[in-house]
Amino acid sequence: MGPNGFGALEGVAAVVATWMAIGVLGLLRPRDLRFVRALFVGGAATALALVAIALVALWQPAQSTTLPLGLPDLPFHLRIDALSALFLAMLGCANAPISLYSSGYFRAGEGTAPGLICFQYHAFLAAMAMVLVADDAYLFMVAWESMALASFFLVTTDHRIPEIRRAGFLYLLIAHVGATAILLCFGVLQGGRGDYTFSGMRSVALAGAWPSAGFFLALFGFGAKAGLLPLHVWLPEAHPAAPSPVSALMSGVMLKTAIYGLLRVTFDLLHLQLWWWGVIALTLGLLTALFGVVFAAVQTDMKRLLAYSSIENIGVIVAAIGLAILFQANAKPLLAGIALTAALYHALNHAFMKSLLFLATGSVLHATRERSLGKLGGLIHKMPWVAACALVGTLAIAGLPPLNGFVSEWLLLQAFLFTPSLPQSFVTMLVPLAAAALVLAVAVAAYVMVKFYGVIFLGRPRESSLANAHDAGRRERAALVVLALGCLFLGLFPVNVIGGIDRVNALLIATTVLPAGHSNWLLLAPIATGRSSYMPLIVFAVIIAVVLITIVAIRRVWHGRLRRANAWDCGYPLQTARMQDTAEGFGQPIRQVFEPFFRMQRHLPSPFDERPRYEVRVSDPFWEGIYVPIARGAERIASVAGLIQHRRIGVYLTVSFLTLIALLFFGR
Amino acid sequence: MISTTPVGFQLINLFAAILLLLAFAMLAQRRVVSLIDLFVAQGFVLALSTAVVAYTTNQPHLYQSTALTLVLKVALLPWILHRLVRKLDVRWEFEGLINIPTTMLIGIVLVVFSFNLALPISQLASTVTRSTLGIALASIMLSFLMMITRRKAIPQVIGFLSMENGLFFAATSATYGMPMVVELGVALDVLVGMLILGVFFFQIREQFDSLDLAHFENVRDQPPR
Amino acid sequence: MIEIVLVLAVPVVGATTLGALGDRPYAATINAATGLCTLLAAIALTAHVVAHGPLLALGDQFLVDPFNVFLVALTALVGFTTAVFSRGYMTIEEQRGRVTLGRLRLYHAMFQLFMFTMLLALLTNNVGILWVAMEAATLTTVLLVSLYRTPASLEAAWKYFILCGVGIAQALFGTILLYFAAEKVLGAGGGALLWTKLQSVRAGLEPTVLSLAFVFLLVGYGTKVGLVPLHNWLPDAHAEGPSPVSAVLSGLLLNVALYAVVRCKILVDGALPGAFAQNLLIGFGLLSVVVAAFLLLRQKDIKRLFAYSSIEHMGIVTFAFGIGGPIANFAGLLHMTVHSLTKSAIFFTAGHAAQKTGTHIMDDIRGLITISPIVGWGLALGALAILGMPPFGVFASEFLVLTTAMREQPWATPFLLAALGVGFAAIFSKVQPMIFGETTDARLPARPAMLPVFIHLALVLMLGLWIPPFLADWYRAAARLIG
Amino acid sequence: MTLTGLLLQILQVAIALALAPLLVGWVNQCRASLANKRPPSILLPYRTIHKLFVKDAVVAENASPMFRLAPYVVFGAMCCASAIVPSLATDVPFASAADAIALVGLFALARVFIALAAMDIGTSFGSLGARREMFIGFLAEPALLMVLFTASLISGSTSLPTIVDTLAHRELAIYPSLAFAGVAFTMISLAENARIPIDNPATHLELTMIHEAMILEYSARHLALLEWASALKLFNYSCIGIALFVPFGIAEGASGLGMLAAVPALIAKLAVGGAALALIETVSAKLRLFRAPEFLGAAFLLAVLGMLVNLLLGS
Repeated sequence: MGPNGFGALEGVAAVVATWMAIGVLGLLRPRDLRFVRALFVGGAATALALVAIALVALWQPAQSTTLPLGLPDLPFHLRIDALSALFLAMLGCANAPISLYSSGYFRAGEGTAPGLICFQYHAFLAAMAMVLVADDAYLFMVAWESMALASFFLVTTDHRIPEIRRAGFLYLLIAHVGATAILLCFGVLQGGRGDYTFSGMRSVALAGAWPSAGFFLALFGFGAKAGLLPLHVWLPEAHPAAPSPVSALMSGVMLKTAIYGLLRVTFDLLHLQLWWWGVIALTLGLLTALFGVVFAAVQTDMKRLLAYSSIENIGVIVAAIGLAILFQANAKPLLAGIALTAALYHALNHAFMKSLLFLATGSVLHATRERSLGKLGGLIHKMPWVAACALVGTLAIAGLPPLNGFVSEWLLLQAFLFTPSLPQSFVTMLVPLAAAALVLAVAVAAYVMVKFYGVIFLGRPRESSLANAHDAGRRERAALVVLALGCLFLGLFPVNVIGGIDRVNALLIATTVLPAGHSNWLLLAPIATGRSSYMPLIVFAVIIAVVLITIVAIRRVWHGRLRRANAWDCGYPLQTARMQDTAEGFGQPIRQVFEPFFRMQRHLPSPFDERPRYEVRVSDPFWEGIYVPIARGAERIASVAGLIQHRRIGVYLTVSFLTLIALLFFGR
Repeated sequence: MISTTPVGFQLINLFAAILLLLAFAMLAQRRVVSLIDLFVAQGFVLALSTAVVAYTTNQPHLYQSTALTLVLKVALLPWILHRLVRKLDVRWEFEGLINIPTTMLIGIVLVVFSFNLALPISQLASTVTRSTLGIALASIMLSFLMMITRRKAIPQVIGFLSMENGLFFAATSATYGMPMVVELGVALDVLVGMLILGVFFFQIREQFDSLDLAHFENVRDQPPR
Repeated sequence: MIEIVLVLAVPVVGATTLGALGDRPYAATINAATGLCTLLAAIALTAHVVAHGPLLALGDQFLVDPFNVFLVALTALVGFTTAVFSRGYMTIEEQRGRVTLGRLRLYHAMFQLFMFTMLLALLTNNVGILWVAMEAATLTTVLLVSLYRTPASLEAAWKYFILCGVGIAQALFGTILLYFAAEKVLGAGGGALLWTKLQSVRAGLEPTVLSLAFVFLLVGYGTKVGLVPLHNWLPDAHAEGPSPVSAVLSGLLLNVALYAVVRCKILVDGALPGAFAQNLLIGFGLLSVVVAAFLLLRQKDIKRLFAYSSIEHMGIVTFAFGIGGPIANFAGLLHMTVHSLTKSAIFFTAGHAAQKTGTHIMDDIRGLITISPIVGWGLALGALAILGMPPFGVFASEFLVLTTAMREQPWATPFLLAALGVGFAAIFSKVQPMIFGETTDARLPARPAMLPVFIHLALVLMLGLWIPPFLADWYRAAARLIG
Repeated sequence: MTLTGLLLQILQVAIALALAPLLVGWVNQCRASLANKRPPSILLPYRTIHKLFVKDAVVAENASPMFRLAPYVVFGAMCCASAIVPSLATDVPFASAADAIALVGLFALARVFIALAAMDIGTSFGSLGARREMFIGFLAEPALLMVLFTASLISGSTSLPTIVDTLAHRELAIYPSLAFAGVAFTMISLAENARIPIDNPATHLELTMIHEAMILEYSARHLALLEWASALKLFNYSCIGIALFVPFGIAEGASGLGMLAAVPALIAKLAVGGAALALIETVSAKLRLFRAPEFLGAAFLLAVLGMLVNLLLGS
């Protein structure tokens, strides 16, 4: 039990157990859809319980315990502190609606049996929760890999399609390599003492190049899971392949576990931070952000687009973390705190926004059986609920006030902006450039989201089949609304949220962003009111007020009469849905500006073409640039190694003989 | 404990030399039948040397292993081999993988190598066994080389057996024989292995209608597509 | 005492009976029963050891210490499950006319004989007897591998016989040298070949001789462990024999050979000042891991694939023992256990899959999960387990090995990282389409004998999450022994 | 915030709303006279807006609520912005509710909404305009932020009043970085307010129009709101420019008198600014759309240079 009577850990353990139990129940009657849907609702309820537990634990001192499982000298250690609690809360908040949505989403006869999906899904949840409370390397790795495994099976739910299998394989492969790197990172952190508990690692003071080795192994390993450049390639493959709730869960929560791990290792387990780590993380993050958003702009598959946008957001978060490291290493705790707060806040935001959007795409997918943006459009008429909620998500992820995306962006910019001259002069020069890059990324994100929303929901349907699209079911709607409200809340009440995040700041870098006696719950002013301040609620209120006043005024003064007519469009007589901008068309300016970064195959129709067809395929440069060469190299080495194979016995004998001679020769 | 008579260990060294000589001869020999004869000779010399060691170091159990050697390596195995050769009629070994002179040269290098490999050991060995360990090692190496260079199954087996002889010689001369139980086990294994091979050869013969190992070179590990 | 006799006697009795009436329809049952009895005897033995600690028996000729007791239990267990599995498997083979009744008799007899040699090699306290047992094991398995008498199987058996025979001959020379060194200290007679005696005086043994001896022993037994570049017999032997034989080869023979190597290492460590043995083991281990991982990419035959993966894992274990120290040794022992369990389970499933689809070529095997879900999931879980996916036990040992290596031999970790990555890619990319995907084959009516598979996997899973205290104590004690 | 503060706030917004069309009218007048045309009445914008309000709205059949909501949101965002920009007084209560970054955010909000509305009908021109607008936007927005950052680096604050206070009321100092920022800001405001050389408010030429293409489908009150909003936008930008570069005369603290006293100064500055804008528009030629990135990229670069210069020279 915890110090003041509340056993948060026991609570979390109970939640995990419940989830596993639900999963196993699902296995009992795998084909019974009604039963399985009920189970998903149960999972949602459990998630709510987790939220409550986590929020309580957030304000409590850390608690730890051990389980009677694990390796002989290394039983499973559990620990819940502010960091774990925050991410657990995130997991719960995002998961509750997603589970609710799933209960309405999964149909029978789509690849894997619903019951099996239910099991994998809840095992996935349980594994994520365990990752967040693990307090020794072994348990962490076990949970981590189980998470990867469960999500892999979820991704390959429809395993009959070769592309999906390929996506799953790529995902699991990169996840596994990343996991191995994390493992080696723990190998570094234990400092040769054979003590794999995190508490043991905290007490080790690594010398020489070891800390850097540890940090970069962690950056590599967790980057592979988070989708950091150049390990992002699995993301755009896996997310479209997976069922939408799973994509939401992976993108919204699983990527954050990687962030959690990075923070845990960097600020908690490592006893020091070096400024140049920060620089590298910052650069890497910003590159990732720009890359992700630019590629998102040219996607034509809505889930791919969202996947790339996830890469962007992860990039932003990592950049913030890098900034935090930089400041922390230069003993500027307050700024480090702001940067860290921005990172955590953005992680929270992204959990909500991206889940919301992925679920929306799920509804669209079910309503239209169509994933390609080129075949959608005008759905706002058919599915108003989804459209409304998706609008909130769109504005939020585009970083517009007064929604939540803007808050984290604002905080991060504050951190950038008040960089006092750091000892490393070129870093001081670098920071404004970084800020510029960040702002650019955010601006392009707005572009991308307008494309996303406009092409899917607005305009006229590009296919006749869209006429019989239908709005999402009741549970789906509820889930979407909850998430949308979540976005709104995070946007309007930042002070209260930051109050919670400050617990993490206090834990990791021993400082708080909000001054101790901060009473004004409206005013967000991290450093000083004179310096920078933001009151989203007021802004929101004013906009709403003005809008209402205007509407009322206009109604009063000029009886607003309104009649419908055909669209004018400069009086062009022929108007077909095909004349709207396509997704490709919308991406064109970006393609033009960032031409050098793409590998494009463009097919232009010839003037005499009977049925002219324009098509452009944009492929990831990193794929051709890094992964294909690696694969080729492996093949080459393999063929070299295979040379001694399949020859006559004489050759084998000779090989053994030479080995013997060599050993005798050098063995003396 | 070792009561050495000069005659004794001169004899042993002589036998050792002969063994080495025989090993070289086997390396050079192409006719399967005479290969078997050489093997018999080797076995015989081995038996003699064992007997001498037994006598000079008065270790009675070595007499038993002498008898064992005589029965097994002079009588039984050669008989089996001869039968095989007659049954399968493989009298001629064609040109080996490497031509004879080269093989001999390599052999000499090996001998030198194993001698100075054994040298430090010989220093600290008791007198009788001074050089024999090196020679034993050399003849093992030579048999190994022979196995490498031969193409056909039976010569390889003979090479294998003569390697066994080298080991046996090492055991007897260097350490006055392993414990009896071990030697019995070794002998048993050799015998059983030989019998199995006997059966085996007919199988191979059925399948490949020749004992040329070139038939075994069909590719198992496919190259990558 | 009596347990040891039982453990050794039961298989011999079984072998003789089966030699007599191994072609009867109930022969397979006898085989399984014998396996069961052996297992019970082994359990009794382990219980005795748990109760009274290590023991020397029959004039010091037999030794049971923490290092080999769990291997004995493991061997008996895998032998039993394999017998159970082969009961179903071989009948189908016999129905399909791939083996005659006479061959079946040979198979059963040789199987039990092989079990005997394995147990003898483990239990004996005598280096010479160990050698004899290993050689006998070679002979029995040669007959098992060549059971189908197809050209390929004959070739495999021939390769196996020659390469291992020659290798083992080197081991004998090493043994002679060992004796040569030992009798200087211990005097002539049996005592000079007993592990216990040798260990007691190992510091006094002559270094030069010992290093020479170790080289020969390593090359000799290393050939049977399948260390690169001495591994060339292994893939063929695994691929061409019947699946139960592949299972015992991977699951037992390699372990026992490695056991012999490690025993020798213990001696040498005591005698030699430097880290001679460690470096050799590390080198061989790393080489095996890397080369095998890359060779995995080229495989088309499912059993051959997993044969190479056995080489890789033996490399990992060797590497672990090379690092040395309590943790790495612990990991090595654990890995020996989980690998033999997992790998034999995989060979069971692979055998079933091959039987169902009538081919060993992986490209022709598709959609197992639709043909027979139980086999499909068995293969999937087995593959994931052998690939070191938690919560299976293989991960536990790899975790310990890698984390230790990171501190002890940092230079080696990039190679390990690459090798594990490549191995994962190679195996998983080949196994995944076999399990999932569309298939043309009809769903088979016959229910496969998958119980052994899931028993093994369950054990591996358990070892990943919880290691029984007494087992852990053995591991620790053995790790201390290995040093 | 006190009641008087609130009143003052409202007063400032009201003044902005009132002056915005006037500024547009003035600019048009200057342009006409510079082009040797007979200038239209300076009050024309007022008349236009009023005329549009009284008309009946015509809306396309497949217009969604989005389409009708957008003008109000845009208008609201612009009013909000005009409340933030310290056009008359620095210490209005609302100024602390949103700082420079939020201001840019508000502009972005308006842009996104109008672009979405343009895509709503699903006409070729609408989506075309939306795409171009967003395109201009994602280049202009960062540049604008960089300009503001330069100023806030000088004043060590992102809240506009503080910036103005620092720049205006501290003893006069030369800020070379502001020179870069000034040029950049001018280019940005040209682009953002749909002016030559990026866009031409006075044409409906399909190939070139951006802003007009988006509001093609609008009529009556919606159009009026949009026109008014864009006028406000111009006004806001001008006020930002004034606040950053010629901040003198803006009332310190918040008192009704001070604010009223600041009005003439503001009008004068706006007049000059408008004339300058008209001059620029007349002398420069409209760029091809593909050239827009270079133009705005240059602005972005200048702004960043401004920051770097500031960091280098510490001023």
